[in-house]
Amino acid sequence: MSATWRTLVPTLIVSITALLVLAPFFINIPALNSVQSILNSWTVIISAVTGCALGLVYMTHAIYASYQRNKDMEQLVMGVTTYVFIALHLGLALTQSGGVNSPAYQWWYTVVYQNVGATVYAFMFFTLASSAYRTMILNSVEATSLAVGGLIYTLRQIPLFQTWFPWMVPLGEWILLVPNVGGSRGAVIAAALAATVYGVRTIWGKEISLREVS
Amino acid sequence: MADLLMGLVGTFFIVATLSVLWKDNIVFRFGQAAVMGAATAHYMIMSATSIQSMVLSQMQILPILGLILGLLMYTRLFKGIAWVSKYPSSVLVGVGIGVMLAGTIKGQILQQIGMTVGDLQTALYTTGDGMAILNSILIFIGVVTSLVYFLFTVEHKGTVGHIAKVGRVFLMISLGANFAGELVWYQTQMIGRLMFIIQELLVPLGLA
Amino acid sequence: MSSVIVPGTILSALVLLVIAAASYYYFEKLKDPTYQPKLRDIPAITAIKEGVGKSLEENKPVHYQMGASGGQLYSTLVSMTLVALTFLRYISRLCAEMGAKLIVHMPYQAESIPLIEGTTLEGYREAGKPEDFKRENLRYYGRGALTWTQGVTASFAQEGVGLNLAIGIFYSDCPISLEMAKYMNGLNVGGTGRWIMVYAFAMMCDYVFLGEEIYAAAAVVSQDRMMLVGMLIEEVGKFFVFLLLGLGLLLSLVGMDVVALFNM
Amino acid sequence: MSDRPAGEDENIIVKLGTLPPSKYFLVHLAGIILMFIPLIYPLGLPVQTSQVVIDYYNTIENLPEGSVVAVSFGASASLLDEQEAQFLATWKILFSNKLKVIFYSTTEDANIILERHLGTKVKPADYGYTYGVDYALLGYSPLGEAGQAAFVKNIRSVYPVDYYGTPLDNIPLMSNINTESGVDLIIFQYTSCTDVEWVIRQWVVPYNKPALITTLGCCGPMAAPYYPSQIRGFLSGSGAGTEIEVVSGFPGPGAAMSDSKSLGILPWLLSMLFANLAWFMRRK
Repeated sequence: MSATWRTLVPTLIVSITALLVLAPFFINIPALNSVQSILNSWTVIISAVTGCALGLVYMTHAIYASYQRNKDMEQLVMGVTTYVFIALHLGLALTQSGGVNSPAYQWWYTVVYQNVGATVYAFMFFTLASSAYRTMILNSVEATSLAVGGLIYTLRQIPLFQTWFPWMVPLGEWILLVPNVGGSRGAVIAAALAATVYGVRTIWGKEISLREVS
Repeated sequence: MADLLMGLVGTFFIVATLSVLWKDNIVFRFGQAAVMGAATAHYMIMSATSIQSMVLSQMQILPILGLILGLLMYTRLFKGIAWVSKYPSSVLVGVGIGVMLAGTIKGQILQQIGMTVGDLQTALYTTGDGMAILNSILIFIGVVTSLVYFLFTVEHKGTVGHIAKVGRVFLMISLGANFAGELVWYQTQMIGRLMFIIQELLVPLGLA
Repeated sequence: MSSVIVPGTILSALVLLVIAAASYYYFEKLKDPTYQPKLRDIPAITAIKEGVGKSLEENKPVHYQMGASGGQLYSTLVSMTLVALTFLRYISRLCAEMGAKLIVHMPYQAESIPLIEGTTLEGYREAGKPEDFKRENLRYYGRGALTWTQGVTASFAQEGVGLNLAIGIFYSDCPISLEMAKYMNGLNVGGTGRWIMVYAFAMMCDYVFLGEEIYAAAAVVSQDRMMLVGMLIEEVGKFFVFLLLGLGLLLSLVGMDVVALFNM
Repeated sequence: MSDRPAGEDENIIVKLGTLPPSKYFLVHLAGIILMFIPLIYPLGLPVQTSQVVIDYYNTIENLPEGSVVAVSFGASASLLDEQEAQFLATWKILFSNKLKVIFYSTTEDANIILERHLGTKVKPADYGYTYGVDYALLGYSPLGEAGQAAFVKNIRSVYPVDYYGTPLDNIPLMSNINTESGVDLIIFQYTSCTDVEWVIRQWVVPYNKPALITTLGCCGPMAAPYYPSQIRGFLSGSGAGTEIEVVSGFPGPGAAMSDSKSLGILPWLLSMLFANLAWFMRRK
């Protein structure tokens, strides 16, 4: 009984749901379209319900455990800071007229989230640059291909090099539109085949990654 | 004043984030804690708003069933009934598998093959340009050889090994192009942040 | 009839049929207990064990990440989430067996948390040490790739990195965490099926799974014959693609509209 | 890899080519300074344009006056630095060609950006545009690929009212438009590289609709396989943003970034040169 409810029923749910969502792609029956749209809307609702608090629970676990391991002032301040910012944003959304569209909420959201967001991407310029410094060495055919493809297409995008070496623009475009297309198409087809096999196996009820999840 | 404050606080968070380039430090940690709080709260608010508009404002049976499935996710937190959370998870995975199969086969397998041979055909019969023909032949070779690289049941030795090696070269050039696209994008982001500091902080302070 | 069947889906149905038929053939073949499918070597797999050993020697944790947005359950990328879960089960079993501390950096999709926790616990159970599982080692950083990146980076800096195993759905945010692990002298092993980001793994990882290799590697680490025959089924698909490419080439040379043909 | 640090007896080139991370920080610092200088003192370096950008421009230019263009706007606030030049130049070209424009936002941030920019940087009124007659803002709806599929078949199913809450039937521009057939060109502005497949699958393959895309620099390689047969032209990254400003003759933020980009990359390129020289020297 237990195995039925814990294993068989969830496996059946996956298979049936997948077939119901897949079927309208091949067969034009209005009822199937309606079922598909209900299932689609459920996914949005389920993820919204979990988004309300489940993440917060796990975050709290980690913060609390971290403080327990290392009971110093800095840990405490950092933990409290997170909750202060949660309270600040929740408070603004609930009390200000317009909620998340209110100027006060937008101000904080822009200052904190947008700035840090953009800076994290900016930060990546440095991480990629240092990584390329370590790895883009012309010491093998593969590494040379990577370095040549990377350098030419980088220079193609930099105005100074477009001026100094005008041929860099068509060469960069060629890299993008010929060898890149050849390689990436092969990779995309291969990954798509793998995904399809995973899909078929899951519908068949044979997928191991979902089996017996405690 | 509000603009200057935005410039000051914004610059603080930019510097806090970048400071880890030097080493892990308390300013970076503070910035991280603040952003984690802001992002978690925003997620919670947007999720609650979705529930309000999709379920609570209508109070119809089907959305309510969705809500119940969502609540079952929380059984994960209770030892004895944690397995119940497999039910809503199964609905999500099932929908995902259906959506994936529907989109993948045509868009990422068949049309890619169609374009590979179609470009060659166009080059041969419509354009007739030698360079275009050579390019489309190169693309064809790239697709075939890179697919050979992804064969897992055949050892990469002898002829297969040579073909796979050519495929790997195509794949590496493609990775190089991807790297370059990202590198210049990230550089633009850095320039954008410098522009923010100039416009929102240095200009109001009369320093630029 | 034509109104019931959606136009432009016949060839897709054929591909699906070929994969389904190959699946049936190999699933039947698995009924023979002596049948053992074989795949070519993937060096990055052995590196995972080596990385756990290194973590133990250095007394640093093993980090597992499936991408900031790696918990996609109802998108076209769900197969990569499943691959990441297979690796999660493997690495948690390995860590439990060898006694290493495992930190799992969970993606921001909260709906994937139950599956992640269940899979991790399953790994510990398979190793016979469910009591070693600690929920506090499942880290959640709120919505968005950026907070996730910061959270992972901070964890690397503060707790150290022995092995950083990164498998799943990765977007443009992943170079930071990979580079930070490298900076902290961690062993980087990883890969993603998203081709656009594979370059970051190729450049920053000590051992990389190139694109589709993550699927093959998942089959190997699972030690499950069902997963291994999955790769054989995939190979059938690849040979079918070669056939279509050859056929398409022939038909294009005789002047048929091949683009329309492949949209059939 | 030349990650073994240089010994005392090794020459300066090897030392510069094998800097440890703690010292490589100086290369980053030099990059930041060189990026900063042209923002204060612009150099005005010329910019070359590529065919893919010219094709993008010509596709819009060749539309007859009064044609309807749908703009699927999926921008992200934190990625705006990369795409702002593309957005602004595209909208200016659309408005100056007297085309009817339907904007619909597909991400949470997009609508905030759209409203802010149309209110400050590219004001439709400056081109003689009237809201509801010449252009419309449909607001935000979390459209994934399924949502795009719904949009092409029934716009009102995903956007029953516009951004200001007016039913679409009461908006003159929208009164006779409810499917893709009312749209002459789709411009797809997005940030997630694989989204290019959405416009291909939902607009181009089934309806053969002319399509243009604008995206991040890193997404160019993913968009390239679809050009020119399925996508008529595309802008990837701020570089293409600068190019479209040059092609169209509408200056914008791309020009300011251009010089900064040229100088800021130099320290990294030099370090790459030294890294390779160091490797070859050590091999000898």
